Amino acid sequence: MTENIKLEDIIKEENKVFGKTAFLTDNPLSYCPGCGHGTAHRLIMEVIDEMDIAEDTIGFAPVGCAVLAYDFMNVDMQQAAHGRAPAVATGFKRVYPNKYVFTYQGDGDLAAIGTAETIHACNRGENITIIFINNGIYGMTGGQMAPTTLIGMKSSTSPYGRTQELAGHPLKMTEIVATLPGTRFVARHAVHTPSAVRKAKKAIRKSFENQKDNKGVSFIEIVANCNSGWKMTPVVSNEWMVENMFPYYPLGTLKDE
Amino acid sequence: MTENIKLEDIIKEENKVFGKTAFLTDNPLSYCPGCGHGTAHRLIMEVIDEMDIAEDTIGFAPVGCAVLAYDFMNVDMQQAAHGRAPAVATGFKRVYPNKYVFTYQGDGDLAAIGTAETIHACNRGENITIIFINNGIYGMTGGQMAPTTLIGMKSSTSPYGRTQELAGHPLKMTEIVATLPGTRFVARHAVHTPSAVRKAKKAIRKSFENQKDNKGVSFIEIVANCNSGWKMTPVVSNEWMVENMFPYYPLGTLKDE
Amino acid sequence: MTEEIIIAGFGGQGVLSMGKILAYSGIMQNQEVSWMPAYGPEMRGGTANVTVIVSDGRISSPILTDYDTAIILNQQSMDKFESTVKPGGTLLYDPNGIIKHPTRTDINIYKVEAAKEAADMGVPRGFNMIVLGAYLKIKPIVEVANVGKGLKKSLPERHHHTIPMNEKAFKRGLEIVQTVSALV
Amino acid sequence: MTEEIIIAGFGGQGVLSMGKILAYSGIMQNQEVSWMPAYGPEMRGGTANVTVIVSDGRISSPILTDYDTAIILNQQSMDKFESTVKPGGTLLYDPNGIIKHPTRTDINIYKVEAAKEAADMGVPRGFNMIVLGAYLKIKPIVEVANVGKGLKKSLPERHHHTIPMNEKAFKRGLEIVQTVSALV
Amino acid sequence: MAKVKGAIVVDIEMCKGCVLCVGACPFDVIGMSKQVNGKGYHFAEMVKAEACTGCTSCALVCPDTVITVYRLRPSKK
Amino acid sequence: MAKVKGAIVVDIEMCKGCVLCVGACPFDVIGMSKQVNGKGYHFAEMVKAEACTGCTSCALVCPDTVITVYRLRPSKK
Amino acid sequence: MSEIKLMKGNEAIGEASILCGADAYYAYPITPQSEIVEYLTMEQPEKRTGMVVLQAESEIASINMVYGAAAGGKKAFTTSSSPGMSLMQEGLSYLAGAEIPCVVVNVVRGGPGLGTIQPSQADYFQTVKGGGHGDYKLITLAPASVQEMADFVPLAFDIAFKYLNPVMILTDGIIGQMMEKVQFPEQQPRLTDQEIADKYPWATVGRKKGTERTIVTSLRLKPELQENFNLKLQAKYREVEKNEVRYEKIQCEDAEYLFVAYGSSARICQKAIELARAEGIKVGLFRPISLYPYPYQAIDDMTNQIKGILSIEMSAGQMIEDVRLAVNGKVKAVHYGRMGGMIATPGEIVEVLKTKFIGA
Amino acid sequence: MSEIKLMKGNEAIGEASILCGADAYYAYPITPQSEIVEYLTMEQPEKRTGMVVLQAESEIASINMVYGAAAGGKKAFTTSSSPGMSLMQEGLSYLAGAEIPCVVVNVVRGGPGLGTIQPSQADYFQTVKGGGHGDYKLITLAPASVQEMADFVPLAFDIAFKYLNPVMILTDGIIGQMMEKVQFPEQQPRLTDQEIADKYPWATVGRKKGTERTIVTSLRLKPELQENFNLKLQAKYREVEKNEVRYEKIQCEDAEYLFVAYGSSARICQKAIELARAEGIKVGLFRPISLYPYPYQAIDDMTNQIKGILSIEMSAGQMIEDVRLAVNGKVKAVHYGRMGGMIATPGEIVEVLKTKFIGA
Ligand SMILES: Cc1ncc(C[n+]2csc(CCOP(=O)(O)OP(=O)(O)O)c2C)c(N)n1
Ligand SMILES: Cc1ncc(C[n+]2csc(CCOP(=O)(O)OP(=O)(O)O)c2C)c(N)n1
Ligand code: SF4
Ligand code: SF4
Ligand code: SF4
Ligand code: SF4
Ligand code: SF4
Ligand code: SF4
Ligand SMILES: [Mg+2]
Ligand SMILES: [Mg+2]
Repeated sequence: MTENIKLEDIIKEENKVFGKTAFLTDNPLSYCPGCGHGTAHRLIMEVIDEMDIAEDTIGFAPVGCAVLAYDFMNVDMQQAAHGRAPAVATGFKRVYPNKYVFTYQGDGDLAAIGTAETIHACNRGENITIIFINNGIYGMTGGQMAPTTLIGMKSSTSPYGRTQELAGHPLKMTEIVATLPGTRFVARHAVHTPSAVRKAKKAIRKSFENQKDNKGVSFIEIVANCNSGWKMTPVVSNEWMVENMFPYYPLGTLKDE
Repeated sequence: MTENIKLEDIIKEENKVFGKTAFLTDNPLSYCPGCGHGTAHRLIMEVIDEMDIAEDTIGFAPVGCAVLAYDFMNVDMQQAAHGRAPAVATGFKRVYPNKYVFTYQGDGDLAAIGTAETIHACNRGENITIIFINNGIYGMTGGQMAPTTLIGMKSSTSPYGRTQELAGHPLKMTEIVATLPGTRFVARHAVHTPSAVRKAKKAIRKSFENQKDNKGVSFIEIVANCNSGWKMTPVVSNEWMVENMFPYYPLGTLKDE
Repeated sequence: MTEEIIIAGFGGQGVLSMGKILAYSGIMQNQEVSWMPAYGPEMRGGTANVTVIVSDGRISSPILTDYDTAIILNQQSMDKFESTVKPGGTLLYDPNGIIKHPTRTDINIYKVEAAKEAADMGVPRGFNMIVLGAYLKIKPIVEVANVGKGLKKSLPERHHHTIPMNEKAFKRGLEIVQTVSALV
Repeated sequence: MTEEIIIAGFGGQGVLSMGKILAYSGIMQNQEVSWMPAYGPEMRGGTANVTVIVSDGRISSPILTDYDTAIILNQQSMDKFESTVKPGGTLLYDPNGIIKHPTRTDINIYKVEAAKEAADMGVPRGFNMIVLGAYLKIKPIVEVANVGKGLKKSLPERHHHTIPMNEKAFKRGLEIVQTVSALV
Repeated sequence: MAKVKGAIVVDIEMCKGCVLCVGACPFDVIGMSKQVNGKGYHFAEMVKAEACTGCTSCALVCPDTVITVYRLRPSKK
Repeated sequence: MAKVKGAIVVDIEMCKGCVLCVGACPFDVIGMSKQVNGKGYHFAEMVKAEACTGCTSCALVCPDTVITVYRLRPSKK
Repeated sequence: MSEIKLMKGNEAIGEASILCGADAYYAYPITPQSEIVEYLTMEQPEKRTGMVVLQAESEIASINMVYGAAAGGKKAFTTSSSPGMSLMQEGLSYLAGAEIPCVVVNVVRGGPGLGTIQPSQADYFQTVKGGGHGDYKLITLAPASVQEMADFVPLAFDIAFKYLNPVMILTDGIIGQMMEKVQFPEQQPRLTDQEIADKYPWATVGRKKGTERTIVTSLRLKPELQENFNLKLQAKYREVEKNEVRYEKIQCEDAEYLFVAYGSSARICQKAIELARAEGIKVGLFRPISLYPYPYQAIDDMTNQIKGILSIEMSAGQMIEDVRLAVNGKVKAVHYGRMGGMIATPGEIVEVLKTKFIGA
Repeated sequence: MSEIKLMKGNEAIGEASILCGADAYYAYPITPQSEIVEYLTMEQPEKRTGMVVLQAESEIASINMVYGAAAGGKKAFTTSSSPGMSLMQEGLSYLAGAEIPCVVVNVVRGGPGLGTIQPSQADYFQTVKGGGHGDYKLITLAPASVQEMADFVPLAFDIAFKYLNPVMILTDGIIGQMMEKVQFPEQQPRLTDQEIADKYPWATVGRKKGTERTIVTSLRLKPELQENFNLKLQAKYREVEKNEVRYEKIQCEDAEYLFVAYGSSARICQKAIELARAEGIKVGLFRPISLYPYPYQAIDDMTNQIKGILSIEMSAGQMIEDVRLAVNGKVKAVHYGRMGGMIATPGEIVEVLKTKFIGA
């Protein structure tokens, strides 16, 4: 049955079923090999592309490994102070209610220093999308413990493993914001398998659709590996993530109103 | 049946069934007539008195009408920056694990600027008592809207009533911290009636007992009037509180582990 | 002409708004004015005072340590401000609640039973206008007509219905002020 | 004696720890030392370099713009640092991955096939010790015995089992360094 | 058993006249004085002293802790 | 219906050799090259090109978006 | 010009912001500036001009909300008082580092720490030297009357947008709480989104097809880039120093002595001049209006004429350093100040002048 | 003294803190100071001495945790880098206002804003003039070697407890990241709770029966009280200025020109002196070690001897103002600096010296 089709016959523009969206720039991503940030970036940009809203979309990325997101996302962007993206985005969205606004925040950023700004933006019901990349660690600064670091997990500031006695339990910001009336769509996803990627993208799409409908905060956590911080290969880190992160941070939709 | 007992016969030291605890100083309270802060102060001091732990108790009060708590509470106290009492108390308790520590915070303090410090102290499970006086307003600064101000409620910065569109729904910090594993006892009380006062006191007592047992955070919200800020008489303000605050902030124990 | 006045009493007596009406009245006749309250958390239920300056020229400091006139509405304020009246200056007070009456002999002293009068007239909120009337009787630094205009300006629209009451009280003040001891 | 050295290569080649061992070796013979890395987020997987100074006297600036010796371990570093060797100074490099070989004629140039040798010896982690051996062969600024001591000091206890391997690699470096072009 | 008799003493100068004790008393013992104290507040006073049981309800709600409560449990006759 | 045929093109210089695509491919099409690119990474390449269905799984998980996928649905014969 | 109003300085700031077409105000309550938030919620500017007023959850949120709106080209501002201003220092450094124009008002109270709510001028150093980290400057205006409180709001926005830098209005509880006559200009329209997009290429308003995206950032990881940026910033500050020096001289023509004072202290000094001149002492007032850029040259220019300078501040002596830098040893410059909410009286000031310069 | 170690400056701070008997360290990660947190978690000081190490949720939490522990009489400290330090300004003002002794380390990076992680000295103004609000001072030490990083930790604690004031160690990424030889003193025991209670009456350790309660506060609502407190603070600062001035003079005996530089810039200047003297230029180095109190007098004392001062900083020119205030016009004082993580080379510095003073 095997037909002898040559590669050249397949690799033709008209046969292209997947290529890079024009809303990712040509700059090579600054992330470590296998880091989840890259895929998360792509999904947001694909959604913006597909919804054709790039002209009206502004992104807000605070510090963290994704501080240079503006080098890769081909839309207008503001770099925000550590933890303050929800406030910065609020300030913007209130004067530009018809623009699409998303923040892109790490767990150190959103769940530590930015706790107040996150909760209050969610509580006010700002009509924005919050993308929350939870890799359980401070990636950019060299793998320090984050509020999200799992019990027993080693990091450069919990070299013998996080203990509940010293640092408490890992904080589930997503569960918290889901309790607030200001959030309308709250979900936790991952980007480690093709099907996870598809689901994550759907959620991101929904979050932008929600903005159109003035629905308040859409909050999407993406559990991702920080293989450098975890000191594992990308493949192993994803396995570790499935085994250890997902039980504590279960994937799924927490709220959809 | 009425015996002719003279007042002088009754008013004797040996017949005293209620008097001011020695752990309230003689300074007249700086609060407005009828303000809930006074009763809350007393209950804490009575518990400390009854448990005989004054020598080992340190209080932490940030700004708010109770910024002068140290003028009234006859124990060692630290005045903390706005919103930061949970961090200040953490810093202290970690180096004095055997002392009793309580913070005394208003809703503007705990639920606005201090959101991050509150959530993280609760999440780490600091072995402390947090007393949270929720009067739905910034009392000290002249009655501005707080995150806890009810929808429709007027304040000096919501002169036409708080709207959900502008400011979101009132934030229930107590419900949030109850979801964190670091809190062991979370309750909401009031001090407007004798029976409410008794219950509130029991909860406060329990919170200090918990510290003895190294049980993590005990968090007690006390819904109170700010009659000045609400622009009502004390009596009316308590009625208004029962009718309007309690339905949204229901009294009771949220968590006791 | 420059008149430097301190008005001092309890919070709730209308001290601040009396100062404001006076200042607005000055504006109505093209004078320079300043109004500087003491502020603080003690304001609530505590004391209140305001420094008002009305002048034909540019006003320098809005804060003063001595005054042409002190209008004193409770004992605490008497204790604090009697001594701050410039020699030859004026002290006007409401004797209600005053235990230690002023004793200075180098100033002009007047009194106005404003609290009592306000109660008698059944307009407790007219208290401060009675005092203002008394003051302007002694020191007509602004014309009566301009007080009416000033009053209207200083009140928000929704309170304009109180104007007649206030004007009545003001007129009463003009009438009932009494000299306690005037220099020459 | 003052020797100012830059060691430059990829992150992961052991550039920083090589500098540390060298500095510790200096300490073992009572010299002053400084070790100053270039730091930054690009460190991760990117380039790494460290300035090491070993001196008999007080060390002034730990940061330099030209060096007595440059030890160069990849092309990027060659591009950046060849020109920074002082005239009469020394450049030591591993030719592995080098496309543009050094061309200066006013300096002494040596090479050491450390990457290849480490692979051949089956001790990829011994790479940097081979380079260090090569360097100290050319410039014996610290005694071999002190390198052993320095190595031990610079390694945390739990890595002491690697000392024999490292010493073997170091000795190999002493042997295999080659002169490319030496002045006089 | 004889009826329990009580009495309260209000620290008049410290009372702020908030009236909360009045509502808290189950036996309408307390009223506000016509007079004012040094701070200008109408203070609380017993207006039906004979009804006081010394139950402490008033004292429990007094924000300024200015009420002291006494209770006499007459010995059984 | 004829089998769907696919192919991928890896932007070799941009590939970081993370190996995630290898595991994502349901048909074991991808392997890592012995060679390294300019950045020193072993890059991904098709090692069983004939098995590729153009399902895009590999591209979906590639964090650097360096895989382009093509699919040919041969016309029914 | 509108009719004459009697208003508090704080209220005048609120009204002036609406009238000058400000787009957004984000702030957090603190005494003695809360009247600004209160005025702006009471006035419902959202109905008058569409201006947004939002009470933030903290001062940190306020300043970062300002960042977001202002980086979108909108006229945004915030206000606070000393402790709140300390919390904004990171945000201010970011605003300067990202070259975002905005206005910030500090109604100073006595410090350090929680201190007192009474007026003070002890945040001078924080404002004009370094509050936040790094080499940046806040262009700083110090109003001395309610009218200037009103006037400096549009002025501050103009300067901010001209130089793409945050502008501070540094005032205190006296000017904030006092009422004086004030007149406002006509209502200025707010810019439309389209006007902003056309006028401000640096603003993030959405990337139009076929154009480059706009990035607002203060990050320059490579030191070469960071230094280039710093040099650009410094060049801008030299421009500011050339163009934006503002001051007022009062009774300086014949002055043999000089008070240097800004804001409310300058008002008190005017009274002190009255007293001193009544005694025959020829003293004038030099009032810096812009605190950064500081009028160094203008003060230096007076050194020939005068015998001494008395710098009056409600602080332990902060601006005096700039006065000394201005005169560079040419005349004696002495500080006199009260602290913690206490205010020097005019008489007291004259006494000090006499002891320090004349009596001795 | 222990054996000689080779350590990073950041690590030396960590080790020194354990050895000097510090009780608590609260901090938040930021480059280029994260090694301190990392060293202290790796070293498990809780096992060595019982010292507490806790990573806080933010810099604001860190400094306030320090407040809590230090107000209990414990030796507490925190560390950060520029943006984090800006966030601590309110806390620092509170600490000074409540007279709480503690140590704070700023490993400065390039700003403003997020800037760069490369070394800088552009937080000088923030540190020694006013970062936070109100009239207060941070006693500031500027180490120029890893040994000084180690030595200044116990010194800073001693000074802090002597004056009941926060003490800042102002350093930068160069000193923080470099390794040098360092020797540590013997382990000092931590004070027991009882010793603290006996030694520090101001500490909140629980009110003993029959004694007055202890209150730690920076609030003084009444302006009279606040001013009295301010006067007391200022008197304390005059004491500090008398006792705690520290500096080093290098090759100054015959110097005709003077470099003034602190910290890592002073190291680079030493190299520049080597170069300059090789060319016959007699230049020396004046290195302020205490930045507050600044060695004004010691610099002034040199004005007879020298022809000019070149102040070298990794900034746009901040310390130069203090140099000018010191010399008060007596000699020309010129700033030269690089910014944003760029570092002046010794050769470059000599060139500037020649152009500004000798060539011309
Ligand atoms: C005020 C402030 N504090 C600290 C830092 C240092 N810092 C930069 S990124 C970061 C956290 C990064 O962690 P996360 O948000 O989880 O992002 P990730 O790198 O893991 O994606 C920190 C602490 C900073 N830039 N600013
Ligand atoms: C950093 C800072 N911001 C603002 C303030 C002003 N302030 C003092 S108390 C307070 C809030 C008081 O409200 P709450 O905490 O609810 O206490 P309450 O007075 O209602 O009991 C505010 C905003 C301050 N002191 N510090
Ligand atoms: S450090 Fe972690 S989060 Fe950052 S790029 Fe690398 S893998 Fe990703
Ligand atoms: S303002 Fe409100 S909270 Fe404050 S004392 Fe008065 S009633 Fe109590
Ligand atoms: S003790 Fe009980 S009965 Fe007596 S006055 Fe108080 S509330 Fe009433
Ligand atoms: S409750 Fe207390 S303060 Fe209030 S009226 Fe009664 S006695 Fe007075
Ligand atoms: S497109 Fe599908 S079949 Fe082809 S290589 Fe990728 S994952 Fe494998
Ligand atoms: S997933 Fe992408 S980057 Fe990773 S190996 Fe495959 S092609 Fe290369
Ligand atoms: Mg992370
Ligand atoms: Mg409140």
